[in-house]
Amino acid sequence: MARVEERIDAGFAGSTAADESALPRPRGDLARMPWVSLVIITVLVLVALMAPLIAPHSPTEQSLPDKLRPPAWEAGGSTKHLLGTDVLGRDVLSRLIYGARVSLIVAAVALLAGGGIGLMVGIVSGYLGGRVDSVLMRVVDATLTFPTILIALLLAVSLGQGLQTIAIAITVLIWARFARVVRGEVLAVKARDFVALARVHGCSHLRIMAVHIVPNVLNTFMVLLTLHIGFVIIVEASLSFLGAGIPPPTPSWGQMVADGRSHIASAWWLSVVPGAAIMLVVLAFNLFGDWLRDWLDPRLRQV
Amino acid sequence: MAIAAPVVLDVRGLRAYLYTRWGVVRAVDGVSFALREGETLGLVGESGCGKTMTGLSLVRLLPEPAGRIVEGQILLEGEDLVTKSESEMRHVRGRRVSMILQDPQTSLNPVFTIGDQIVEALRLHHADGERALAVRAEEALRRVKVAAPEQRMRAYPHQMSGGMKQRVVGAIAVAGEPRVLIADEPTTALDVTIQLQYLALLKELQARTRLAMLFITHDFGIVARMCDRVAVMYAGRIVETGPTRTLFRSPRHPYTEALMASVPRMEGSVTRLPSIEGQPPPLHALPAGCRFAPRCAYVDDRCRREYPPIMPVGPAHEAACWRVEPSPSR
Amino acid sequence: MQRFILRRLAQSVLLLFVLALIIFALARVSGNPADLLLREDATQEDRAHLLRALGLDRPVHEQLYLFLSGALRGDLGESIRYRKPATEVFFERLPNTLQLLPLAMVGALVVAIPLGVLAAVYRGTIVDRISGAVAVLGIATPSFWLGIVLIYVFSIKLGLLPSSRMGGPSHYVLPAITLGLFLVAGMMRLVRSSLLEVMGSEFVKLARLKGLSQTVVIWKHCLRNALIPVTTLFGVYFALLITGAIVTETVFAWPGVGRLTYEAVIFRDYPLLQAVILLKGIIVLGVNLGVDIVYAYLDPRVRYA
Amino acid sequence: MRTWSLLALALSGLLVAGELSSADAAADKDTLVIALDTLGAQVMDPIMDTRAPHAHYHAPIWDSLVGFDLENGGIGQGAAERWELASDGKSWTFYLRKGQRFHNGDPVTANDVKFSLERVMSPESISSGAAALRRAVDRIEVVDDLTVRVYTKGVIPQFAASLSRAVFMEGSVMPKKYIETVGARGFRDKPVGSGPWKFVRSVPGDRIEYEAVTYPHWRGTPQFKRLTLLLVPEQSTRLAMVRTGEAAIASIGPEAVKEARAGGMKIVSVPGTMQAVYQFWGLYRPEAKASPLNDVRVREALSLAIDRQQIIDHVMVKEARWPMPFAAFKYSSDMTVPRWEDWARTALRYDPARAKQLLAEAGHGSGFKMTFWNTALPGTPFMVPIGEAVAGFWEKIGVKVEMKTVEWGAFDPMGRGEQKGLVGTASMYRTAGRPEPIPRYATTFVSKGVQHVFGDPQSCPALCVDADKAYEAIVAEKDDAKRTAATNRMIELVAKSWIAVPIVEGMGTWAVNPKSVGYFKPIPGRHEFGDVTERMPRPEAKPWP
Repeated sequence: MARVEERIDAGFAGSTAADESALPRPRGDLARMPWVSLVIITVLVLVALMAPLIAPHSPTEQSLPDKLRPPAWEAGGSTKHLLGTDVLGRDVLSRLIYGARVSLIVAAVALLAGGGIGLMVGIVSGYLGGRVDSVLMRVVDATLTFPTILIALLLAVSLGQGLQTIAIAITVLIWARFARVVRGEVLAVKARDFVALARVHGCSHLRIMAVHIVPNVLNTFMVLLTLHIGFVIIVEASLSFLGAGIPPPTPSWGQMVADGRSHIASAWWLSVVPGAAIMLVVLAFNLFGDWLRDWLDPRLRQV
Repeated sequence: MAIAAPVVLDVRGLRAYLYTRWGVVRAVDGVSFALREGETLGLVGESGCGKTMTGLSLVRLLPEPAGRIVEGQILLEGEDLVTKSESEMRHVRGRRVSMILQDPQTSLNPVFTIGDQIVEALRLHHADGERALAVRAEEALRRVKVAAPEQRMRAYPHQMSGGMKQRVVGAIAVAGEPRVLIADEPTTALDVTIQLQYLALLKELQARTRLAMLFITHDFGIVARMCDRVAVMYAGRIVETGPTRTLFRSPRHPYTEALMASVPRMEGSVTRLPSIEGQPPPLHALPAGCRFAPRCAYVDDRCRREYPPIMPVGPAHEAACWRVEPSPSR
Repeated sequence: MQRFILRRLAQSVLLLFVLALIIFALARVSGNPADLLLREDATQEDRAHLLRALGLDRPVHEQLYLFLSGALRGDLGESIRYRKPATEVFFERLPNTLQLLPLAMVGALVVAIPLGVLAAVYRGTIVDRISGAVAVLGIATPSFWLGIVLIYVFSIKLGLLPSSRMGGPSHYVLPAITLGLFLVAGMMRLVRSSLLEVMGSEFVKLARLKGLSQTVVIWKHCLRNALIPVTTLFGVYFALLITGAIVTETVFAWPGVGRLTYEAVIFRDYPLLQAVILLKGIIVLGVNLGVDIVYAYLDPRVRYA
Repeated sequence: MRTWSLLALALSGLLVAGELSSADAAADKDTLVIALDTLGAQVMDPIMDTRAPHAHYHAPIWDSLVGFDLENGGIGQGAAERWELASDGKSWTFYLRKGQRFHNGDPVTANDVKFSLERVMSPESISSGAAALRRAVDRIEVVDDLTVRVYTKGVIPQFAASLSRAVFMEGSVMPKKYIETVGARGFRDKPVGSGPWKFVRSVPGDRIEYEAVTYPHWRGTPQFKRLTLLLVPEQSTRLAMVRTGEAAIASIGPEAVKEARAGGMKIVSVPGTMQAVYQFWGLYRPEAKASPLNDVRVREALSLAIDRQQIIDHVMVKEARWPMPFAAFKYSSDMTVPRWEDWARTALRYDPARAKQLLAEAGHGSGFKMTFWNTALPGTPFMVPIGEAVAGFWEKIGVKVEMKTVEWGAFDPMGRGEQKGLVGTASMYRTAGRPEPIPRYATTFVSKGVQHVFGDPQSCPALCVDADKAYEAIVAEKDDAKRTAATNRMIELVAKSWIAVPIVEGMGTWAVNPKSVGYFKPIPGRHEFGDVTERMPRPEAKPWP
């Protein structure tokens, strides 16, 4: 049954610990980096970092008279607001730029916290095995059965909505996914001889975990990080839809899409612009993650 | 061995390369040999010398999309397999050329019964009904000496021992009465006693169907018992071929010589077995000249510059080495 | 096989007990239902009366004891808002959700498997990249936004499909797509990776050696093996869908348990919230167990393990 | 491939099941379909639902003892034709209409009214007005079949009004004999009332279906054969249903008005359904002593800084009106409406210059920091954008606003007890559209009230004492003229304090498909249409202007 576990986790992370004789890689096409994804990701990070410099207006500056103005290229649009304005006359482009910062912060905090915990639990559980492993894995299963949105909702209503609440909620959910996949990897790495060799040389458990296990598990961890950035942004958007997202006045993509949903016909850009931004970013991170997984896939290292 | 038996498979200047991220792997770099009906040719060499790839090239099953046959001919009873289309090759595989793989554990589909997998092979060659095919399958199992074939038909691969599974694979391989059987180290995964039984079984199958067999192995004991003739491969090329007895007694190529020296002898005292220093060259970065040069005791600068063509050195005995004086070929 | 099922049941009971404690605490932390039921100008005395009527005036540990002892007897208390047994409210709505989930899953499979096979067979080429991108679209679009756009296009603009609510089969199309799409990426990736792994194994070579065509080898021999992990994922996806259903059921006014869970949170309806979480937990664990058994059926190696 | 056949089987089975489940009632012409954002607890029993705005699914089935003034909102004739206050002011006598019948044929008598009022006051009832009724009612006496007298504890001028759905829903008339025979559970499963619509069925979380009565009804004989209330939580979905004709009417917020008009739908706005206000909490407390908000000039400046017309035009898309004083509406009783309309025009004007000047006078010319809790009560989500606009205006005159947007369920408890988190802060709030303002003043300004923003019984500064005295003067006053003067005094007191300030008078907004239902007028102040459905004409009978 364990063998299947690995395959399921592989499904999530996609990194297969297949047997060695699998197909060698054709040269050329896959070696190419996913340039498109990389460009999108770097643009996103730059925009988020330099938000105050490049945003034409402050994200919360209202001017009610020119509310719901369409993007510049449409009739009635003005170059003052390239991507139009929202119900309170705030500049959509500026909110998008500042929203990038919010989304990245939430993703960074949640992934580092959640990922970090997951990594540690995964390594300890995978390496020690035995009762520790089964107890930890039962806790992981319990967390996985807990509904994502519900935990975030409950935390939002009890701790109060905000960046930190969403980050905590996502951390509570993500660590289980990381732990499970990392454990699978650790089991695979532990089976390799060099770990036994290290034990023979009298290395302490801690040293083995740090020196031998972690580097080998790191690439899967990296892949998981990229794949889950999309997950975080989508959870934030769904929470905003349910009214437990990041509260005004902080601009966030999820909230913009949620608020814009009742203007689909009359002011399409309110939800289409942030929606497209979310889609683009999630797509970029996922494709980058997929490429990273194939590139780091152990199978590909030897011919 | 009657020399007059017709050539079933004639491989001429076969080159099969693998295109990978680290450059072109010249797995099979100009291999030529002939295989006669009822004869067993041993293809011998260290692992990584390209012998498995040679076998796979014959049935056009090089790993996609990396592997490609770039040059040479594979004449099966006069027809060149290299130029055949995939659908044409489908009619060749199993009917005229078949193959037994190394690891029985993974050669059978774990989720289908043994019966299903044999019948599937038979259905391609006989237009009988299911009932008749099942009978044929049981007959095939009996022929490879599998006990109680009726129960075995319904069993799953993981319920059978390695030896039994390899017999089933054998049964499948000969189901279509092929003209050529390629056995890629079929017994390496088996323990010794089962090994001998399996080899005897192959011999018996060959005798009954007159099929030509290409036996790929690195085990000289098996070569001595099974093969009529031997071809020694090194770094993607055949360096020496000849009758088994001749090569064992008087190898002419330094590599074959070294290999023969490292085989433990029953008679005489055995001190330290001599081994060959160094490593075979990586197939994607092959040196110019003779590829064994770096490890050859008799190397001179000509060996390093120029690759020696294969030259006759005795009756049906050839070697590719500058040291070899040409002797009257047959 | 029996020992395996018993062990799993024991674990599940322990899991549910932990789940019950967590949700009991988390619900109370989120506030008090009385505050949502009282009018703005209700006095403290009104609040006390309401708390008494709802049985919330008892000390917490007593409430916990009542809840747990009740749960053992299958009585999960009465919903504060609906004023009837929480289990009754849940099972009234459950069929609506269960009618939608299989469609969403089958829909996701129908899209994910071909994409996965294409990506595996033409691995590394443009086809692999494109099918990856198409699959990822499922994750990349927030499901509520997708739902609303689908309604706008298919029912308002084109008038082909009803905009929402339950009804004839045409009512199932849009919700199933919205619910199922975000599964496609995970499924497709799993089909791709497990197919790649299977394609590398020896028996595939043997199948080709028999003279079978590439398609037969892929679709019969490989896919059968590759689908095993996908079925085991049904359990995980079933749990994902039940939570994902909250958003879809809200957009399509689908009176399912997803929507019920959201209401229970917003109205702090403790008994209903506790009942919904526990019953959903039982269903998810049950489905996981069922899937593992189906898995054993699919993979003979496991059946006789 | 066994797995495939299994999956295909499941798929086809479900589709067939789907087909049989429920006929698609939306398309036919004889059914009036209304899409709502909530069906409350969806329990067919007047004593079981607590939020007044959720009464729209009880209203069709049950009549209320006191009814509506259909033209300008407020109270009017109901199941009781008339009622009078005894000379000593301690009892009210209600005279029922003749010939009223319950849906199961039983006649409506005074015994039913006594039974109904007592049932509302029973411990089992959780309807939010029950507590007020328990405090007010001493005993109930059946005089004859059509007359019932209620003795109150002390003089309660608004007692009769509180039995009208214009105020709360505790006046529902329930069938005594029927409930006593089938019991509470039976009553909830097959409810019976005396209203113009009979109960058909209730699908939890989805819909409630009614059928028109076949005899003429004093509230109006329904033009449609069937009425269906649908629960559609997502506003854009409700909008879509009205555009495709699956629903005739859908409740929407102001932000969707532009969208609705773009889709060719008519907009019906119910005037005076609520008032969006902001108020300051616990300024009298020692912790808030140093806060600049303690200076009335600063508070007035904050009101002058808000451009209410822009909020009405842009945030509320013209679906709102200039507000009256706190909790006062055009249909309010016991106050001189014209006087306060003029006051509202001048005092609540937009005058940023004066605002800055007042701030300078108070020594806060360079601005100051304050916390502003932005929240929206159930049913009026547009309070949050209004709060954001108000914060925006305050920022423009130099006030640094730290805005905290909180979900209502988390905010409401903070306003009770010692209000720890709210002292010295401002927050959005709401007053519901009720004919009498005074009970709402009691909640917020009287020291014993729940919010007690002027002061609590332990520390009650001058303003708090004046407010308590003004309130006592109103409550015990039988004479209308004196009570009106006292009410004006109370309103002036609160208005001048600038502690609780109205922003805009909100309206209930509905999108209507002119091809599904004819022109109708809503009842001012009543957001829901529970008491309007019986007067909605067919589209061909009364086309929209």
